[in-house]
Amino acid sequence: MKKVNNFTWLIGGPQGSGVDSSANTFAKTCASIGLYIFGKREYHSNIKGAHSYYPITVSDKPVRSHTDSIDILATFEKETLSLHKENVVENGIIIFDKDYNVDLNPNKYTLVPLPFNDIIKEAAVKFQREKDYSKLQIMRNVITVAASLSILNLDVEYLIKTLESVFIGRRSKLLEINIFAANLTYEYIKSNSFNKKSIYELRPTENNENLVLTSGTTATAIGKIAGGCRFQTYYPITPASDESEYLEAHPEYGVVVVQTEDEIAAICMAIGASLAGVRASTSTSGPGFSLMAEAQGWAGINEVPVVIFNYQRGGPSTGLPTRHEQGDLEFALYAGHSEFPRIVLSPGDIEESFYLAIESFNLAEKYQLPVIFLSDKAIANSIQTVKSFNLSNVKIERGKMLSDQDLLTLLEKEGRYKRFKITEDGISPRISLGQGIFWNTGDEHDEFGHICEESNNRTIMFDKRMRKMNTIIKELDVSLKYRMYGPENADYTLIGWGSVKGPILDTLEELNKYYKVNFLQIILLKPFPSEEILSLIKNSKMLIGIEMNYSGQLCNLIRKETGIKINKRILKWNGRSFSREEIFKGVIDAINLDQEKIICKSGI
Amino acid sequence: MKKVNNFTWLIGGPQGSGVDSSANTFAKTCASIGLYIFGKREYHSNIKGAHSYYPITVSDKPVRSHTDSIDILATFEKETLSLHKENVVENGIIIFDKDYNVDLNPNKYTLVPLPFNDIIKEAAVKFQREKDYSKLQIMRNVITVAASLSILNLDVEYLIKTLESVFIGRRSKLLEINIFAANLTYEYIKSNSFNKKSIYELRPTENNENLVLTSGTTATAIGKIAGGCRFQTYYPITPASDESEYLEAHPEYGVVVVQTEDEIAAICMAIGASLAGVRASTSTSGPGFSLMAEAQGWAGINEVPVVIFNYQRGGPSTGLPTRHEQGDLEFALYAGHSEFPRIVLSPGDIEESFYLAIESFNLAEKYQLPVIFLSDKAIANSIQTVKSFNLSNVKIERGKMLSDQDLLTLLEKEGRYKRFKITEDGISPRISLGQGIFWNTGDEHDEFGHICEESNNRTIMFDKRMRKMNTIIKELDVSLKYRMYGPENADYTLIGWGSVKGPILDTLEELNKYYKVNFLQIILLKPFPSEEILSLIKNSKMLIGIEMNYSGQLCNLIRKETGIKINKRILKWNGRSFSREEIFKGVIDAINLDQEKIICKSGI
Amino acid sequence: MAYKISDLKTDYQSDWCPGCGDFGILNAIMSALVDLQLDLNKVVLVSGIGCSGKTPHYINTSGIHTLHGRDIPFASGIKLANPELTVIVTGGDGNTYGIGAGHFLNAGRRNIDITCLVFNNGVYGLTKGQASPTLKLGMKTKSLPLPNINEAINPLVVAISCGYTFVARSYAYDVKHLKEIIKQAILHKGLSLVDILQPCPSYNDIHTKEYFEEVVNNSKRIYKLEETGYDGEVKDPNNNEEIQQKLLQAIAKSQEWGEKIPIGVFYKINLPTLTDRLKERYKKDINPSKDNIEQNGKPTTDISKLIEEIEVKRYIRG
Amino acid sequence: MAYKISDLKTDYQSDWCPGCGDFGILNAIMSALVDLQLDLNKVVLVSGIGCSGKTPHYINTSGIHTLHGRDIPFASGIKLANPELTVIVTGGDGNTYGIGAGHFLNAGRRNIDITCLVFNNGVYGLTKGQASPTLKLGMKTKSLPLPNINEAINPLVVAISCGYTFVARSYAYDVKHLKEIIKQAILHKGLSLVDILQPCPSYNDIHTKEYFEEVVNNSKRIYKLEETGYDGEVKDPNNNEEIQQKLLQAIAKSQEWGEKIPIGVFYKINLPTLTDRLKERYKKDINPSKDNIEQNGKPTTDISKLIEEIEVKRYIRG
Ligand SMILES: Cc1ncc(C[n+]2csc(CCOP(=O)(O)OP(=O)(O)O)c2C)c(N)n1
Ligand SMILES: Cc1ncc(C[n+]2csc(CCOP(=O)(O)OP(=O)(O)O)c2C)c(N)n1
Ligand code: SF4
Ligand code: SF4
Ligand SMILES: [Mg+2]
Ligand SMILES: [Mg+2]
Repeated sequence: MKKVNNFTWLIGGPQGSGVDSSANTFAKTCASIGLYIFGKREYHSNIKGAHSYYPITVSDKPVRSHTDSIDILATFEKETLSLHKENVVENGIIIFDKDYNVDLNPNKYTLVPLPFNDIIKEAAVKFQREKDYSKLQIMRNVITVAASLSILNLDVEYLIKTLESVFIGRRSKLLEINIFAANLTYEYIKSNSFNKKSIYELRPTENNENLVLTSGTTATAIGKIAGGCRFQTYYPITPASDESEYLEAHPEYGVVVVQTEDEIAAICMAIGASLAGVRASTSTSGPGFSLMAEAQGWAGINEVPVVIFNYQRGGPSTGLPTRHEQGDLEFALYAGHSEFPRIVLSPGDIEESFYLAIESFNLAEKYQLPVIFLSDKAIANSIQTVKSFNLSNVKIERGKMLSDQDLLTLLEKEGRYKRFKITEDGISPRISLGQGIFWNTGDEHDEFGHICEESNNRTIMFDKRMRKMNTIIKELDVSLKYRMYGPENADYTLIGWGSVKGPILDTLEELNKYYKVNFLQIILLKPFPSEEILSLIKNSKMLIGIEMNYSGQLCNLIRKETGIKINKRILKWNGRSFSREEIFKGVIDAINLDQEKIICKSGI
Repeated sequence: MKKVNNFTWLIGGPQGSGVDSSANTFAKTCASIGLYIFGKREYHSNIKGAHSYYPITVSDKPVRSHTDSIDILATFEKETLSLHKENVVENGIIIFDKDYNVDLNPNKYTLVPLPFNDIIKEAAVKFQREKDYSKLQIMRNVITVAASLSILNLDVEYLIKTLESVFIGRRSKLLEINIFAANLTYEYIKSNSFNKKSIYELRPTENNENLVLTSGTTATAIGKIAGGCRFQTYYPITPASDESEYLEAHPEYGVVVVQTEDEIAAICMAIGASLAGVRASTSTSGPGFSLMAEAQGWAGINEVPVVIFNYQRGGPSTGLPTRHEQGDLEFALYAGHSEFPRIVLSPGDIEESFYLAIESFNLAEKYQLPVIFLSDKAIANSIQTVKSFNLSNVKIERGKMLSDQDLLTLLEKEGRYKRFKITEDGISPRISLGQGIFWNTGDEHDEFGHICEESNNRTIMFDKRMRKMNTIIKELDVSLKYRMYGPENADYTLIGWGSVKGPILDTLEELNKYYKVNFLQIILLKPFPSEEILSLIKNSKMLIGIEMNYSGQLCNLIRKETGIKINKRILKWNGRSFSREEIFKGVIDAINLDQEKIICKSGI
Repeated sequence: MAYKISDLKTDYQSDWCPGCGDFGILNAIMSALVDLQLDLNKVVLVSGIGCSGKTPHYINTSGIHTLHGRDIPFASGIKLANPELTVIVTGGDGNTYGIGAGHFLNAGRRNIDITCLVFNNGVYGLTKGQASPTLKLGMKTKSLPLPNINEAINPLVVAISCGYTFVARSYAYDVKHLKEIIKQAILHKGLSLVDILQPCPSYNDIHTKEYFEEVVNNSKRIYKLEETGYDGEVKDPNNNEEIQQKLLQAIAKSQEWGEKIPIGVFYKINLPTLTDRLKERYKKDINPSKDNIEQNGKPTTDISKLIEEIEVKRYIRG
Repeated sequence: MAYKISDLKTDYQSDWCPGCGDFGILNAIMSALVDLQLDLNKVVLVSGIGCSGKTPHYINTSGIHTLHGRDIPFASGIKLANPELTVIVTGGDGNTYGIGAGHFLNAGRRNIDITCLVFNNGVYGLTKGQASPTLKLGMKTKSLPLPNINEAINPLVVAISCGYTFVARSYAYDVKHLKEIIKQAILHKGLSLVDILQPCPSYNDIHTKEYFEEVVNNSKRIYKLEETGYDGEVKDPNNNEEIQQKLLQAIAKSQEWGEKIPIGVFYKINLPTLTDRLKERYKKDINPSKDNIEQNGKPTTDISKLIEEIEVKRYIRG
């Protein structure tokens, strides 16, 4: 019996050789027949030559994570073959260059040697581009994809449709030759009956759900545009800059994007723009975020709404610039000397990135403070089919921002405008530069915003600011604090944040065949919803923290906030996100082994 | 009956008018008769004109803190009088300018109106400096001090000795006229019998303990010199720069002091110097420390010994630049993205600053990591009589630093030098630039220090580094972790860190008249000695956290590390350090009131 | 009704030292505003940290007292977000040429229409007189324990070579001259630097009023470029030869320091500002602060085109 | 025995793109070292972050690959701590003139004896080709979605005006010229800048090998100053007039960019380094790394004089 519409396909190759676009082509084609996709980009901090790879998991049900095991390994060069073949399942398919002398067990795998050079040559001749032969080697990509789809028995028309949507603009002149090569490949596969040998198959479905196929940075960028962000600063850094470049490439939405000289300028400019009444943000990763510590304090003491998007990557320092980690939580909670109000929140996946991006600006403006949006590389660089974004339930809330009319009324009543008026909820009416006169200073200040060192003012003004943290906990909707998945009264509760959500959700059903397990995803990390979390976890038989960092930072935070020690931790810090298998085995081990830490290590 | 040798004297005046030197003169004179001194400098972020004041507490027993109540208020201008008179005790002495029209109750206070102008005029005439009359107004200081000492019945010779030690160098030409003014003042006081009315008196004692009278920045600077620090960088900032300027002014010790263009350069240069084998440090306060977050991670991943002295002051942002706070603890624990090994420790007073400064370099080199020395404004700017510094028990330990001979032996044995050799304790043999060849990189690296993205290397190398944290907890002497004062099995345990030590110790005896109270001072804040602290506090009837910050950061840390929630907190964040009275009342209230937070607010 | 200097004063008490040059600068700024009669709601003073950084608190327009060295980035964000505002930066020499040097230099590349006034007193005033980047090697002010061990930089040359389109120097105690220069700088469309020689009587006993105003060879040490026929303005910004000539002339002139010290406009050129360039890129006027992003709490931005780009399209087998 | 280029290669695999100008620079550095035969234990390469930042890993001397933009401060600390070391910095143009601009500028004030090689490719290479501070306004490299919206800065002028005592430009593919310039820069006692025109075939399709080597008006666009009789060296560092003349000449020359692009030494002067100045201040040679701070674990520094200064003296009533 064939396995239909459920498998993991992986392509690899040197950076810059077209691996990403192959993966996208494959993913798009599978999506176009109604399937769900999750793809994970894995690459070096290098421009050309180092090994990169891209597994695409395909399913007829929603899918949110990658698998370690590979059903179809599609390679066109040796390194990928040698690095990844160990992960191919029994009876899995391996596509490789027939000119390579490989030592693969034909009883274990379905081997598909491909005549890459012949196909490219034939295409070159046909299109009279023999002299471009070495340039045309890039077609190894399309050939690999075509071979895969052909083996999977999907009609070539689907691939051609995708190619038509991909080879546009200045690349459109390459469409014909690619289609030609794809057809040749299809013929080769069919004529050698490789499709018959395959235990996997793709079959168009009836599924007509309204989906988008996108990455975390793109989803976040679109969320920003929808949410009214009109000023974005950045300094180039992986993996954050993709988001800014997306905004830059869409000037028609009027977002002013400034590439600054460093991240300090980036956050300071964004704060400046916010003072002028504009929703403003900056996007960065660890090293840049570290440079923003001082200015966060300034925004805090001056109660300026600004959203900082930190796409976590492997640290510390330059670390693993293109790899994944959730290592910045503790730092984000306390970045900058002394104390000031701020919000730290984290989306669990690409879809949440869109909505939480919008919500972040609402929170920043309502509570007049910096909001730190902690995304990560696994969200940023993965692609996924998610429900199309829908604004019908989205609100834009600007909080106590005064209109010119409001300001007039206030001035009539109170005489002078006080930017830092002491209020019960800690939030003062806010105006923008250009509307009226006010002062800001990084020094402690009086209600007008003038420097004030007087000791009582200090006690009161500090408390006024910090009071906002209680207001937030009181007012915020629970859906912005945490989400619970799985059975309500489970024996085992998994706890995580950020991108661990995907592999956990993809394992939960299977786990529940053995144990009663649910999953608590924390979204709001500061102010921490301590009481709510405490009441959710205090009766659990076992709590299992799952985090992509060395020490289990969320677990530590939970202990600080609730007193509860999470004694089981599934941790990973090798730069590669959790696979579904790791979560499954990790949870089973956590439940059964007398071991505090389960350390996961999969990934190349 | 006279109160002998125990009182608080306070002088105040506009910044730049000589308040600090008056206070020093008074303190030095009292110390010279065998008494103990604690003086607290309180001033605005301003160069000239704003109100500053300086209480000196004098005692025949060691004294480590200031009092809110003032026994002798010595003023020469109106602002000080009006601001501070409320704090003068009954029967206290108030010295003021007789030309001011003041409304003071002569039944409550001993009033001493002084003819400042007459005395200055007489001196001007005598020294033929009538034209300098306005310049000579600076002598109001010496007159105030002289009046105070005279009222206290101390022979003028002691004052003259002090003046002789103070008016040296380019100021020596002012000695004569100051002595003259002092004598005139003495005569005036005696002839009006003010000394008879005073209930306070100074009497020379037999005490001959070997003491120094010094400030926190000076003690730290001398510690650095003794500890072998030979490279110091800084960017001007209050209150840290005093320490660097002390080093700069003593070139004979060969410490290269570099004033950099910013704090980022400061820490990077210090790290560079350390790589060349030199004990190196940088000193700063909150805003500068915030800018150092990124480079701390670099030092962490490259295992470079470097000591960062952070003199905490009022934050966030520019905050209260010249005022006190212990607000940077949580930030210091996690500064910089992701995780890396580091030590955070905090001295409790001026004396500990000296010894811990030395020890910090030992720890940095033994464990090859950044050490954060968290001092604060109250330590930096206070003066105190402390036991003279003694190096007989001081060791210099450079850890696994290889001599040229060691290196040769190693190379013979192992072929190549591996800077990041994997070892059991996490610490690798270390050489300096110039000794042999090695590499460093902020990227994850292999044992040689070359960039390495390989996933297993990552798991192992990260763990190797972090392992040092366990090694530290295992190896460190308990005296570097915490200190316990007071009865062993107390019902009530006060917990604090940094400069709260002084006022707590000064109150402990009195408190123990009512309750069985002891005090746990935490010195090592990271890695946290969790088990030891847990066993010390778990049986206490009540734990009372005392901190100079808004939320009780150490209390939160203790909960994170031990699970124990400290339900009583005495907190203060108005920029002025705890007084002895506040601690006393705070503890009594904490014990008796049903109130989680006791918020203190004293100080002008 | 026109406003007067007295209308511009706040009730926040000044705490500069007696005799500080900052008072002259404060006066000149207020006088310039009075002359220009700009809408005070639309004027923003942005400062760094230092004695100089306190300036905005003394003037009755909005004042953003930022971080040490970061005033220019804050100001840039403000101006880009609302180009209708007049944005004036008041920074110290340590602030702008020391810790802020990276921003100072790179701001030139953008030519945003803001005016940077740098209070150049040769010292870090508010931290008690350490040497600033404009104090020359070997100088020992009264605040230094030993002579300055670092060379000075020349901020005018840096500004000219990094794209500032208006580069001038003035002097704190010549309020009239300074006022006129500030007015020109504000009216100039583009990034202006006015380096202001500012005596700090508390710490710098070298660059004093007496020093700057000393008569050397029959005339004051400080002299005005405009009185010597010097013309720093590029008349035709498309004429590369003229640009080169004026640029080199300005650099040569700004090397002059010693017996004579020139003040005035060293260099001026009209070039598109970043806002102009954005307008070209976006094909419309750009004022983000005027964008209506919501109506009755609903987002007004139509993102359907963006969604379409990533939408999964289904193909029926044909 | 003399070492050869092959001895200088590490087994760390290079991962620059094929045809990258960085290979030429790497060769030139190694050739310069071979020519100079410096003790390899005493040579330290310090780099920032970027493609350029990887250089030290390929050379068999100590290599400190630091943070983005911070290579100059690290290098300064190393050299001050041990003046016997030869310290060479390899930074990118984004690294040094962008995020590192504040250090780049202020380093001039110290004139520490280090050599800064800047790999100037007009782009942020390792982050995929965004415009760097040396890319001119309106240029659209293949990596940019829209033309560059910022002006470029001129790093040579900045260096000259901020105190660099050796300022040169060279070209990555002219390994021989570059090697000679690097040798001169290393041998120069003081702070040197060598701005290296470095084609980045992956992202910058404007400043290519073809562009730089194109024949314009019968000769290559790139030409050598030394072949035109240009002499940038100040012969008498006490002659202020000569300094001014050479300085302005250098600035004028460094403005030349377009049909012709000069390479070579623009400016050179011998002035005391910071280590020299420290020697004067401390009245002895300063090499902190040679200080013996302990003997058998006991501190060797005698602090009794410092303690005496703060000691409480008791006076017996006389
Ligand atoms: C990041 C940071 N570092 C240091 C300081 C301390 N600081 C306050 S004012 C000042 C110097 C100001 O000098 P300058 O910019 O020349 O201004 P001036 O006081 O001379 O007007 C410094 C270094 C700070 N506020 N922030
Ligand atoms: C603080 C910080 N911000 C951003 C980055 C990301 N980053 C890595 S390389 C690079 C650009 C390098 O450009 P350049 O200095 O010109 O060197 P090149 O790659 O062109 O040689 C950037 C911005 C970083 N590592 N650190
Ligand atoms: S320290 Fe100098 S600059 Fe600051 S206020 Fe006083 S005189 Fe002015
Ligand atoms: S991106 Fe450019 S600079 Fe970087 S290695 Fe490739 S060609 Fe060289
Ligand atoms: Mg200054
Ligand atoms: Mg570059």
